Amino acid sequence: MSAESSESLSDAVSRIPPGSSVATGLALEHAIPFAAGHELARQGVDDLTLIGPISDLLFDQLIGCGAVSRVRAAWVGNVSAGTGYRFREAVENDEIDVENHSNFSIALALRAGALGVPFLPTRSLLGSDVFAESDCFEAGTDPFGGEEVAYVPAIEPDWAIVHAQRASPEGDVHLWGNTGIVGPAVGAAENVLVTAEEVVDPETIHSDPSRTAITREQVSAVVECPWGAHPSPVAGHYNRDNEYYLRYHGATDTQAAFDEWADEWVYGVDDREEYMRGVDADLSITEPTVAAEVRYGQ
Amino acid sequence: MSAESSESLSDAVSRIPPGSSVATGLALEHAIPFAAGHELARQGVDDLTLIGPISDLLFDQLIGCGAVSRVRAAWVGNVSAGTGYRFREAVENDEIDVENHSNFSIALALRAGALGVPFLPTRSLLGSDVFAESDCFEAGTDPFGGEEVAYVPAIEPDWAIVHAQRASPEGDVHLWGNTGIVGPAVGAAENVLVTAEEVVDPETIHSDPSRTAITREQVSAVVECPWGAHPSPVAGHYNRDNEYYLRYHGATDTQAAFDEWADEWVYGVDDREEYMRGVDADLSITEPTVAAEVRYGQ
Amino acid sequence: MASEAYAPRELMVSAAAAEIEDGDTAFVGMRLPLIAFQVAVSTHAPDSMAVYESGVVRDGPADGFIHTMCDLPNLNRAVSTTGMLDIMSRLQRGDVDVGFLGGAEVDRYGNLNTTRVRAGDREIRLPGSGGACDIACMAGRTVLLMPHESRRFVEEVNYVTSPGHADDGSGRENHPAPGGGPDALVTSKATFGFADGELFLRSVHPGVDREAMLADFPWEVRTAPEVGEGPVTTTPEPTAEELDLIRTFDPDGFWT
Amino acid sequence: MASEAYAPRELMVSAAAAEIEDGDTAFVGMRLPLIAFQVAVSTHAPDSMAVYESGVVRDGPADGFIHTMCDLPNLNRAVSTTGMLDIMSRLQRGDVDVGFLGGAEVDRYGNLNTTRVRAGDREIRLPGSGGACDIACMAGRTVLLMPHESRRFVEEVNYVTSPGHADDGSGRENHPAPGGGPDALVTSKATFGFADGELFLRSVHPGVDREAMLADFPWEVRTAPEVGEGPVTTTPEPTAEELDLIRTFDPDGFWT
Repeated sequence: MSAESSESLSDAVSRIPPGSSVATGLALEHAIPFAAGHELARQGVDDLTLIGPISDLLFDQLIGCGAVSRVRAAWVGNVSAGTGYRFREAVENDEIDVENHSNFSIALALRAGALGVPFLPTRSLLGSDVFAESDCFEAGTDPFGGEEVAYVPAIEPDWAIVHAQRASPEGDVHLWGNTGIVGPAVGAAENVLVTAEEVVDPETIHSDPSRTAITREQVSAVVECPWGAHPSPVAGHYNRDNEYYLRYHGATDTQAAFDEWADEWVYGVDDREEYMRGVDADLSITEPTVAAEVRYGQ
Repeated sequence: MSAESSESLSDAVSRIPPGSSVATGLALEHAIPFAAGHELARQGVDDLTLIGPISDLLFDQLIGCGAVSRVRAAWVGNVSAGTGYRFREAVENDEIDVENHSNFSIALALRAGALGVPFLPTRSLLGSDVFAESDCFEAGTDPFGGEEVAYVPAIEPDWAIVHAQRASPEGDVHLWGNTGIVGPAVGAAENVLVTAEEVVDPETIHSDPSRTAITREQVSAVVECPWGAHPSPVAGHYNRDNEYYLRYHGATDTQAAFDEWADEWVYGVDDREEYMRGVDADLSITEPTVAAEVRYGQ
Repeated sequence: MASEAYAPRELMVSAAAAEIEDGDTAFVGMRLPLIAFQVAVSTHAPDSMAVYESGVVRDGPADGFIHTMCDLPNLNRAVSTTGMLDIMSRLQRGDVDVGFLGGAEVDRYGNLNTTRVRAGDREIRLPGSGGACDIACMAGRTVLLMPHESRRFVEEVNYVTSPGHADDGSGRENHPAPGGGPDALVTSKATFGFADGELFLRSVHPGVDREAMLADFPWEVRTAPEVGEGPVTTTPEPTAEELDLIRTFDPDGFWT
Repeated sequence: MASEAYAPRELMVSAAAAEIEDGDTAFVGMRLPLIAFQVAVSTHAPDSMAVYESGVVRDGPADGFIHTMCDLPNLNRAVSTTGMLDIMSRLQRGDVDVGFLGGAEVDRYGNLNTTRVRAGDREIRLPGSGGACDIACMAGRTVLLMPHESRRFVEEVNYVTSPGHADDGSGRENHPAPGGGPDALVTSKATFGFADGELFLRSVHPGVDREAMLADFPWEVRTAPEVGEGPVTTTPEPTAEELDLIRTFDPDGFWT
């Protein structure tokens, strides 16, 4: 099966209206949907609320592109180099609103949404300014043992954007390697856009149902998008392009410098294929590990 | 790697003292650890509290063997035939205490234990006698939207017993097919006994880390136990022995009849190998499905 | 095209299958619904999906008879085999359209009891809720299935395992549970709907004496015309295609 | 056996690795701890495990340099690659023995700030908590790692991203967080312990002027003998084996 039964990335992204809340970068430094993110910027979709645990670069880029008005996250920067300058400057200039989370609180907020409950309790947060300086959380008391807990309210994003190894045209998705908070976010989101290294025959998905992490009724769009997570790594497909992160850090410390960077890497390319022509790192997998055989049957 | 580095089922089960709370039958009708359950009965471990969602036969058998003083579950019987006579008679004669749950409430109770929080909220239960007639749950109010919710307190079993397809001697476990509430129960339990169709080289587990459902630090004992879930099915290994369930139903409507059944199938055999010599159904998998290849690597 | 000869439970399966609409996500449990989903997805509801509390998600029939939702033919070539919390999450967040429930007792509001019943002085313990309470509380709508026996229809159930509608005619307005509650009752003699939270007769199975059937209820059962839902009809017989399918999915007639 | 020549951050990695005991489950985050766990599991703590908030669980070093916990060498042949809730569940239920934390600012109780700092009139936004707040609240003990710079040691942190000990000397007795709190601080000049919830000097790195180093703190730092924890020692230099390992795991000295 080819991607012909699925829509183009540009068509899929055009369904995300300005003002949407979008959860992405959910597998942390792994499989970040950069291709979809850049397409959002190219289409000028703005006033976005970005939701995620840590964002390794993508949130910084979207902020630099002027697409973002609010961030609900635990960490925004560049994992190779620390600071994300576009995020930092936007916060310091009061251009975006930030709701500070911990990784666990954003995970629990999305898990509450996925679970269909208004909140979840946690023993984290208490004693921190993440809790004390926020009007997001509430303190509560365990009705059984009297223990103090923090309540984290549900977050239900309008969209979750996820990059995966393979998906059927219907939207059933296999993904492997670490998944961060992909599961909670997909469950909580109203719509899900999946970009996949490969769109495969449904039989491939059906051959291993325990590998299925997302099922079709949660998915609004599936797009085949090889290299769709570059410069982040995708298990089984390509390594992380570490140098790219370092170059980005060195090239984006002012808005003018960022604009130049974006003109080359975002606005200056039509699609992912053209983008990848600009990448010359060898990220290929030279030591493949094949998963031990698993059988089902009857 | 063979099972020689793991202990025998009899040694492993001997570590479960009378009076323990034991969660098992966690994958519902799939991969029920009957071998471990029968060994509990043979060793005369009694005063057990059994914890599970539904129990397809195993709880009924352990009750018939006099091993049980309390059940915390949503359903106890025989999925092929309905009633479990030993459970029914024991309740009617007030010989065991039952805490009635729904599947979701037992799942949430164990998930709370696994998550390390004293309770979890749910929108289920309210309006039912599962809630109203129980002193297990509490009513609560969502502090964000004012919605009425039910609070389910954590359950932390002394032991969880799980049957899986393959495990390393260290206790890292691959399992596939439906898993019911295996994950929450393993997370919540103080100790975990894993019986596996195969004990495999650690490299097999490491070849597919996204398949790993249980990791070693949660596991107290790993035992290789082929056919350890018969008469329940195990994905990739054997089908369900439906006739066995029907024969059990017909043969255990009185305690005397049950005792005769147990003399043959539990007390009359030394171990699983001898037990399986009494089974003549062909449960083999004649139409295997091989999972599509997955690669990791670097 | 109706078939000449069919078993009463084959008609129940056909009637239950008819309650699954195309595109539905159906929460499927034990016994007859195992067959009914497979019939529905093979006929009028090809885009329906089944979720099972064990963690299974399917988009088509199993290629072999299944006693339980965990039989290997139900796992083999499933869309997903995951865990219960994944399935219950879909239910609690409102993504399950229809759920099936059985019961030893039902009252006029659709409250169901599968926990314990009285037989004279004796109280008989039944297996319990399983996921029924959760489905009852949270599915978009529920379809109740039970043999038509007068002892099952009661003014008040002995134990509310699975809550139905509020008893003040408010439907679920004042009911804490988020789901839509009972939408249909299919017995071995008739089908019923719910209006204002209370049962009404929708159709009578072919060959069943309506008055005798209604006499099995300890209350005056309302009828479709009384609640403005058109005439009481005759339940359609299973079609030849449906019977073929039922006998493929349950070749020895174990459930039917 | 100590090596002749090593970088200050190589000694920090060695000192951080020493804080992992054999059998520990260690919560490993960004930067130096990525290398420190690999050194520990390759030397004195072969039965330690690392958990990463991305969902990775490892029992040995990666077979290649890792910039981040999600680099493919860290996923390849891992014990488990799952999700964050699985890892955070272990943390919250008390199954993580030790966690590593960095910080832009630290106070005497081990409160850490990685959210925003003041530089004169300007407030500088930092990346934020990530999982640090959770580790600080819930790990059995935490080890803090930071460059030794006077601006990082403050009487009161500008924002408590990661809570330390209570400021009334009660350790964590009156603190709502369930973890054990800070147990050590490793800087590029010295190592510190915590007694009664407050920092004390444990060892000084070779060649560092103790008095000048202590002058970087705006308060009088207690020393090991003052809190009954033996003498202030000299931090052991990394062994030749450790240096070999560090240079294998970080061949270009990117982190070290």
